[in-house]
Amino acid sequence: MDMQRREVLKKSGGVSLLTLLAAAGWLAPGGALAQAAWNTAAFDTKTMDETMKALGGSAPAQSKDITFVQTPDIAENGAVVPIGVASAIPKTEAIAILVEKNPNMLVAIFEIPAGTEPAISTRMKMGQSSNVYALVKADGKYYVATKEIKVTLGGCGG
Amino acid sequence: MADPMRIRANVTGDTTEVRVLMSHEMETGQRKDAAGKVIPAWHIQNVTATHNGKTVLTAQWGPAVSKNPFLSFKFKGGAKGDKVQVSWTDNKGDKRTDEAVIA
Amino acid sequence: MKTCISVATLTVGSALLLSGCASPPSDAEINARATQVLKASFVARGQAGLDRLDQDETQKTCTTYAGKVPGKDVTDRIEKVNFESIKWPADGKYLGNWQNGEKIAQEGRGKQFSDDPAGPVGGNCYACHQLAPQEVSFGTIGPSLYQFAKLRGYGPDIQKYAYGKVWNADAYSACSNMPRFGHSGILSEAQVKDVTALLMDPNSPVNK
Amino acid sequence: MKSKVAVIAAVAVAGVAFAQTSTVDEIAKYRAALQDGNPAELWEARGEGIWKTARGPAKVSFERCDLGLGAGVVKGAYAQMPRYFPDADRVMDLETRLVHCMVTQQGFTLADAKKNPFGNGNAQKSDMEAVVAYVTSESRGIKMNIAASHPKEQDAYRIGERMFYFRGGSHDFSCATCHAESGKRIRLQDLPNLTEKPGAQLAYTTWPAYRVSQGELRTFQWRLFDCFRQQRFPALEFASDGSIALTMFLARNANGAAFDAPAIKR
Repeated sequence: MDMQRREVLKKSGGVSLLTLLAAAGWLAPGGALAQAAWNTAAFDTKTMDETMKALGGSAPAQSKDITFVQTPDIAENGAVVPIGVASAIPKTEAIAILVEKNPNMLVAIFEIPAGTEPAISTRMKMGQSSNVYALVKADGKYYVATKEIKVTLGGCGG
Repeated sequence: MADPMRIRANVTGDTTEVRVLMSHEMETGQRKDAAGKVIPAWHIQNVTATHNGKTVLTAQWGPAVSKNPFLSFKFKGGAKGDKVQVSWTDNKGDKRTDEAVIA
Repeated sequence: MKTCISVATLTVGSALLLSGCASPPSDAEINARATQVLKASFVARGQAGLDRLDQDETQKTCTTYAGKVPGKDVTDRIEKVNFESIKWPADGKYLGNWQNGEKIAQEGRGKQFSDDPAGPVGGNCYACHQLAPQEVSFGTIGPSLYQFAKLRGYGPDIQKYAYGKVWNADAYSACSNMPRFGHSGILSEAQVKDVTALLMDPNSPVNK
Repeated sequence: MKSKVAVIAAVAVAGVAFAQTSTVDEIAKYRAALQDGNPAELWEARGEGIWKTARGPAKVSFERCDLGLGAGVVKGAYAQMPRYFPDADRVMDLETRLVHCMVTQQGFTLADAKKNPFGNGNAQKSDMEAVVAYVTSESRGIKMNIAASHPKEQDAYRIGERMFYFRGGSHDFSCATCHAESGKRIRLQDLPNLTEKPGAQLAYTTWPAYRVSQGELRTFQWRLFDCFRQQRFPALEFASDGSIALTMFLARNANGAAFDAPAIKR
């Protein structure tokens, strides 16, 4: 179809992506560019403390200004769990989603530049019913909100 | 090569809503195949969205983002006819960039 | 007549036009063709061979009624044949272990062509019935069995009925939607006893 | 004494019923949240590309394929299928018709045309599923209108109906076991009553669907195939006469409802 256009986009996309990531804020502390692009340590953590350490932050404060949007209490299927997080905390720089009982806690980190609303929606996998954390970095400080999501069985079981 | 993304960008007032669907396995690295061998992790790691060349969102994803990922967010300042570009790279180095015109 | 007109507008051959005007096939003809078409439309896979499409008398009779209730003479005959075929436990004990019974009630696998023939085979009771109140994910094709024995009594007659019903549901209710778990070799005698215990044991969560 | 027990029992049952209602409500919210952003669109886009691409040994695109409304006409075609095709003197559903075009126009062998009906991840993408996603998406919002005026269409409907009630396999299951009564469910899955219009309409008009449990787009042929798997039957052959007859029965029962797929389901 449009192979050529795709190739061009692919190349140009690759270059701009790296440049952009180099400029991005929430990177592994002191990491080189290759590591900085994806925070390997943070995605390997099993506890909140480990995650905060990998992100270079301190223990987050509970916040009522973080809300879960379009996030059901029960997921019919753990393979696709809708999750939306919105922050009303001024100067929100980043939003991260963590699932306590997943093999690795950290699901995703979103960096919010000025001009972008501090609200994102995506879908995630959950191995079992668990607490889900919405972690927000705002003006250099960390805040968190918690929600329990149940994962049910479905169908004929086979 | 990965299939194109589906990007929808719609402006209401001064806010542009971007909704993206990506075609990707998002293999966790936790599953085993029929022979009992672990299927290696294969997932998107980085996502970047730009509007007229300015970054409006970046993300780092682990393998717990669902297969064929969905992402939606809003930014201020888009106008009808402007371009929104979204790029991703995965842990195997595969990458893809697509764009949409704000409607 | 309508048939003739619509066929004619399609401007197909006259041979077809003639066949189109002939009276539609009788129910018996359609039944015979349906069975033929069905058998030609499946292929054996895994543990599910084409013999799965060979109906026994009960299956054949119940198919004929196509969801309608057969007359009493027919249901009596089906129930009699199935009741007489029940293999009662040699040791006279109907109850096994309710904890095992709960596992069998939860297990949905078994006998599908996608299932490992050496893997677990369950009763999948929760697919259709409410049992232990702790399990909120239950179906409603069958009646709720919550407090099964608490409501009916724990005596030997009810035990025997529960065992027989799990073994061969058609013995009590012709053309039941419920599989004949013992009769068809889905569950072993020991498994049927375990499921019966889940229904009948005073300590089972079903009777709490 | 007896009445006291009954009251306690009633309270216990009411408690369970309440837990059920809130579970059902929450699952309804879950399903609603999925509607915004259906990955089926990825299949539709790929299918449109395939539809317009010259392919097969004959290097011919599907744009010459007649789905019943004229060569290359996609809009609304699915809402009138299955239907009788004079050129093949057969009743065909969409998949069977696509196979027919692949063989007669694109030069594929029948075996090649039927080779990969249901995809499995990136390693085994199915062009068939993608094209079906595209074609069906072009009937979205259009009312189901299966004429069944041709005698072969009428026969197919009646044969499909018989198959619907056919009991067999290790578990004595038929389609009717789960789909002939209203208001029933398996576990927490609501079961459509396919013998009545509302149930048949709701079910038929929402296939194909992106199945979140599999991360795949699944077609109506797949829906039938997988129902029979769970019925403990052998494997339903893709685009077989039986599959077409059953589709005819179910599609016609859905007449009058606006088609609303590809959808997204658990």
